[in-house]
Amino acid sequence: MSLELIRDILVATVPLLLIFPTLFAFTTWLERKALARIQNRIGPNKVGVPLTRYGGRFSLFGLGQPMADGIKMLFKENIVPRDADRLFHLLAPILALIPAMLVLCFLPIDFPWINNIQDSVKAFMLDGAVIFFFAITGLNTLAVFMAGWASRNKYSLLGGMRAIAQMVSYEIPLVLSAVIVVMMVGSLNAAEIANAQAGWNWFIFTPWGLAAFIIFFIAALAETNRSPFDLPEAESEIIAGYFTEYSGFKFALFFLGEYIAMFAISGLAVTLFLGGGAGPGVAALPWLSVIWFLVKIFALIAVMIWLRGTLPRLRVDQLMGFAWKFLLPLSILNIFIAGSALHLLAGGRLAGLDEKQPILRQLMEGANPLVVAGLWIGALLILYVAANGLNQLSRAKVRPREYKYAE
Amino acid sequence: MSEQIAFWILSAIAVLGALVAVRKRNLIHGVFALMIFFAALSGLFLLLLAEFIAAVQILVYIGAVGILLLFAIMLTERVAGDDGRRMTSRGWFWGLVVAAAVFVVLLLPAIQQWPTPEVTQAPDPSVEELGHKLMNPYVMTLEVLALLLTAALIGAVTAAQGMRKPKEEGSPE
Amino acid sequence: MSSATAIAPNYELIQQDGLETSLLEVSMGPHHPSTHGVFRMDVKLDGETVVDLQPVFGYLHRNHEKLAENMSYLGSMPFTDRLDYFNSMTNNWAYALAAEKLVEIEVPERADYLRVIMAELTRLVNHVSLVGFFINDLGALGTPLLYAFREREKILDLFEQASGARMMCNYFRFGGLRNDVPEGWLDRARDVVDHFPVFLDEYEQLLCENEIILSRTQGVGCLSRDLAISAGITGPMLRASGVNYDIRKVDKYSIYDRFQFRVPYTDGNVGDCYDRFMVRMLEMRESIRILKQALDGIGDGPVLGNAPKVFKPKPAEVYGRVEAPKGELGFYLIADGTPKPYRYRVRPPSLINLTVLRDMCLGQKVADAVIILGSIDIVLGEVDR
Amino acid sequence: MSHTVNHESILGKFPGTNWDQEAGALIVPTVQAKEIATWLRDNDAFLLDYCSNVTGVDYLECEVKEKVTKEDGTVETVTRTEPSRMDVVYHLYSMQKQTGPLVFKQRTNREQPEVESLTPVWRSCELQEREVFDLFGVNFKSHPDQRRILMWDEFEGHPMRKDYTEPFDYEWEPTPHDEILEKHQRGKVIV
Repeated sequence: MSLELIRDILVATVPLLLIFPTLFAFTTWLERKALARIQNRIGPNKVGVPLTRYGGRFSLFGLGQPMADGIKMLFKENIVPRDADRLFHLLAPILALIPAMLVLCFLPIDFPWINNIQDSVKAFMLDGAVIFFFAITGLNTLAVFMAGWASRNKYSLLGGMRAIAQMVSYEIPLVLSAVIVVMMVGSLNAAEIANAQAGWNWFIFTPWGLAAFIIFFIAALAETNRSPFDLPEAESEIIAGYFTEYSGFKFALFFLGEYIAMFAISGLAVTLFLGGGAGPGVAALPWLSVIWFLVKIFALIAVMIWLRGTLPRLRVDQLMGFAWKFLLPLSILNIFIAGSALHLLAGGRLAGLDEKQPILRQLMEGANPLVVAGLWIGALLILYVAANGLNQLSRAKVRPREYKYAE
Repeated sequence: MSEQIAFWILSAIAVLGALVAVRKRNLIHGVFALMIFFAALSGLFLLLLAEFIAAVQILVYIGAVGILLLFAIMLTERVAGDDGRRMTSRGWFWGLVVAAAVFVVLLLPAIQQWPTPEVTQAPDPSVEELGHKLMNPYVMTLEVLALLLTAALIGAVTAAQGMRKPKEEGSPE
Repeated sequence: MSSATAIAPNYELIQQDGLETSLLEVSMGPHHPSTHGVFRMDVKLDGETVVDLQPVFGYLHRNHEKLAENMSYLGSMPFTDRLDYFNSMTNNWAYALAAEKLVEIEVPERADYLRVIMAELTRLVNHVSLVGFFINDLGALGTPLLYAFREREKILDLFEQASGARMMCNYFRFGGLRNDVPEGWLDRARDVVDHFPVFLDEYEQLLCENEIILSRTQGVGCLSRDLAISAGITGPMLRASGVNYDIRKVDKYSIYDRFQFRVPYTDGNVGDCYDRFMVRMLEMRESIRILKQALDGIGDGPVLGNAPKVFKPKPAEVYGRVEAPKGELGFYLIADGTPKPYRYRVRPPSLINLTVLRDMCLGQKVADAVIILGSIDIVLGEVDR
Repeated sequence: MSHTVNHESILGKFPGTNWDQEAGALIVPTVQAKEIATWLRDNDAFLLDYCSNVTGVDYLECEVKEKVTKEDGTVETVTRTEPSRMDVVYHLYSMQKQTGPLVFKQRTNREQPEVESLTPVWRSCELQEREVFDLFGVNFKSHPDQRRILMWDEFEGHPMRKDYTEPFDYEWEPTPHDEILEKHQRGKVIV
């Protein structure tokens, strides 16, 4: 193994290991602050710059809170239940973190230093990068189950079982909505997918892409156990689910893993639908693409936080019903729509396309605006009707309410 | 050289994982050891530049088969078996014979070509090549397989629905 | 009728043919985040489905009744605050009402008005925080609860100004109130009451049509009309099951016959968690109506009648009850001619409303059991006494 | 106030019942209690479908001084002994007719108190009768689930009885330490 390879591997991975945990700390602060504002509170506002206690405190809106939390977590007692499976209890948080960290490598973020290393080290240049992404994200399920089982706590076990059922179910709409993008680009390569959306050719600006993005985002919420799909850790029902028996740094690791998974899945959504690092000014200043990528990730995470502050939780059977009876048929229908639209746009030109170029862009360049408008209206109409119908079908029958008043 | 080192490490992990999976009486531990074995196998595929197969190995064997096993174990009465029982069972002799026979059969092609193995052109395992192969010569096979799996899925759903008793509505009387 | 009164049968395991799954016994409580205190439910689960549920009481039992039997009549007034610690005003009132029946004491008109104002403010406090807790049980991470608590604080401020305490008010006396409200209190109260509907509009707009709340609460925890009557369910829970029974209307105690207000109730078809939630929302509007009328109609005068200094009733038995926010709160007093009650009994609405918990939860999911408990509205100080 | 229930017709139909004027309560013999309760619930004249409150009352044996007016007009104080008894009191209302209450008492001795459970008639009695059993020690025949409710299962005695005395330390549990055990028996240590 050459020294160069080792250097390149380090250059590719170490910044990821530094940047994202830092962002995680910032995100916890952001989440607490945003939730507090949603709930008429102030949120963390005491901890700021250390050692400035005397002679005027710089609290900086409580930005020092994540650091204080981290230190607190480090020094807390590590409690393992007596009957717990000690090995698995220890391994679970680690296993939760590893896949989350691993999939960060598949995000095509153009860090300035990434151009100087050889291609074989860039994970997002793999031909099957998107498949790898889903494969490794799926491992998160195992960590959750491991934690739930190893704790020997009935609430944890319930949480673990819920987590498996939920993640397995929501992976399917997640993958199926990603398939649309793969169809439109003709590649599984993350970098190629991002490049195909350069400028304003984001896939969210196509009707089927928009629908797929919405499905993807909902499924991503469920994959990362965010509200309203936070059943595995439903506080009001099963205490904290698989977290129940975790304390101290193991808990912090779980927490870290969960947020990194949020970054990863948001990053994938950005890659697939939101144009990767594309944005105004990227052509002139290439390093702006990194900023744009992170800004888009944070926009998605802000939506997640917003949802968490506003929505109640679903019930477990409704959750499964939603995945299988609503999202799955809708995403399959969406694939059909995307396929027929591509065929329609191609009009027999499909064989003559350049295989090395993104399919959609080639088709769109010569497309009639009227046809495009028709596709928009048609696709959204079909999807809307289908969603409505599915909603009517899966909705529980309830009797109408009537409230009377007695004088 | 580096491939060699990686190969040996991954092989060691795979063999160890397989051994632990067989040995452990605790079913959950066994399943997780099996998953380690699968993961190492996936690494070996990567080493052979078969990245698609490596991804599918993780996706299918760990993500699906492993989870399925866990589900099955969760449904059984005793999740954790006792670890203390001895490793060998009564049929150990015949088991050994069968294992040896399988090993020999697997080695047979290599033995036949000994000592000058025939070097053939390895197929290109890239995703693109696989896609083309699946869409052109093997499209019929793929469709039939897909149909079969769909039928199996629908069958499973029907079977599961048939098991459920009609729900009792209203007040318990 | 007979079927409704029968104890819920031992729910047979929902067994699937050939596939036996073992039951999971979970002891939910007494330190569970959503059992609203130290309450415990022994739940047997088949997967996520509740197949058996036994409520377990007594973690907060301090034998309030025995304590009261060993002290003077007025001495147990502060203890009634601690029954349902959300609604100390109505607890006081129920006790004062029973004691005033023992010895005929006239309550001055101003005191009666203030009592009504306090009781209806209490109802607002209880319902608004219950709705908040209920949505919290649904998993909404406290946002509705904190909105509700913002409004509750304003009313608690009023209580503090009137009685000196925010929750344990101890404000009522036999024959009136301990003291008059301070100057300007009525204006502040009117201000709070005038602004409350604005908040209610917002709250209703946000919650009542929310898709997830609808799907989580509708058809969950249905309670039939017959069972509700037979099981002695009272308060909003009874009216959600379609019975028009409000003690303010039936008994017309105090001066409730002077006010124009309506009692919301359902048609009794469903009686689920959503109905219980909605009935409370509608009841708050009616409370505001009463409050507005009371604040307009209140006159000057004393607030404490000619209550005897030593409260020593002749031997008698009385049962006095009021419509507390949680249901019928009754006090059964037996006097034997001494300054201590011979028998002092509290009829706790929370405990009796729990009678049907098991019937409502069987066959539901474990998440439903939590919200059914939340929709019953219990306070453990009252359940265990 | 709601309308009170006319009790005359009950006394006419069931000769075993008495009307206690002072307490304003219907005293019902234990054997007939269930029958009368069912009748009160289902009879159209009463429809007492709602049993609000169930409780016990413990009366110790006591001496009652009564003023008796003799034939010649003089008033004399007579002391008589009231026997001990145990009452189980039910407050009945009608939700349909909005009437009530009718106070309904089952009277029994306090040594072996046993009354008929009315849970099969009104479901609301279930928890309250359990409470009476727990705190007063009244045995309810045919109660479906008669267990202690507020006190823990191992608790001895019935704390709401008038003659109940607190044990030295009722939360005491034997510990394996002989020394402490011994001291405790001598009343030195509250464990």
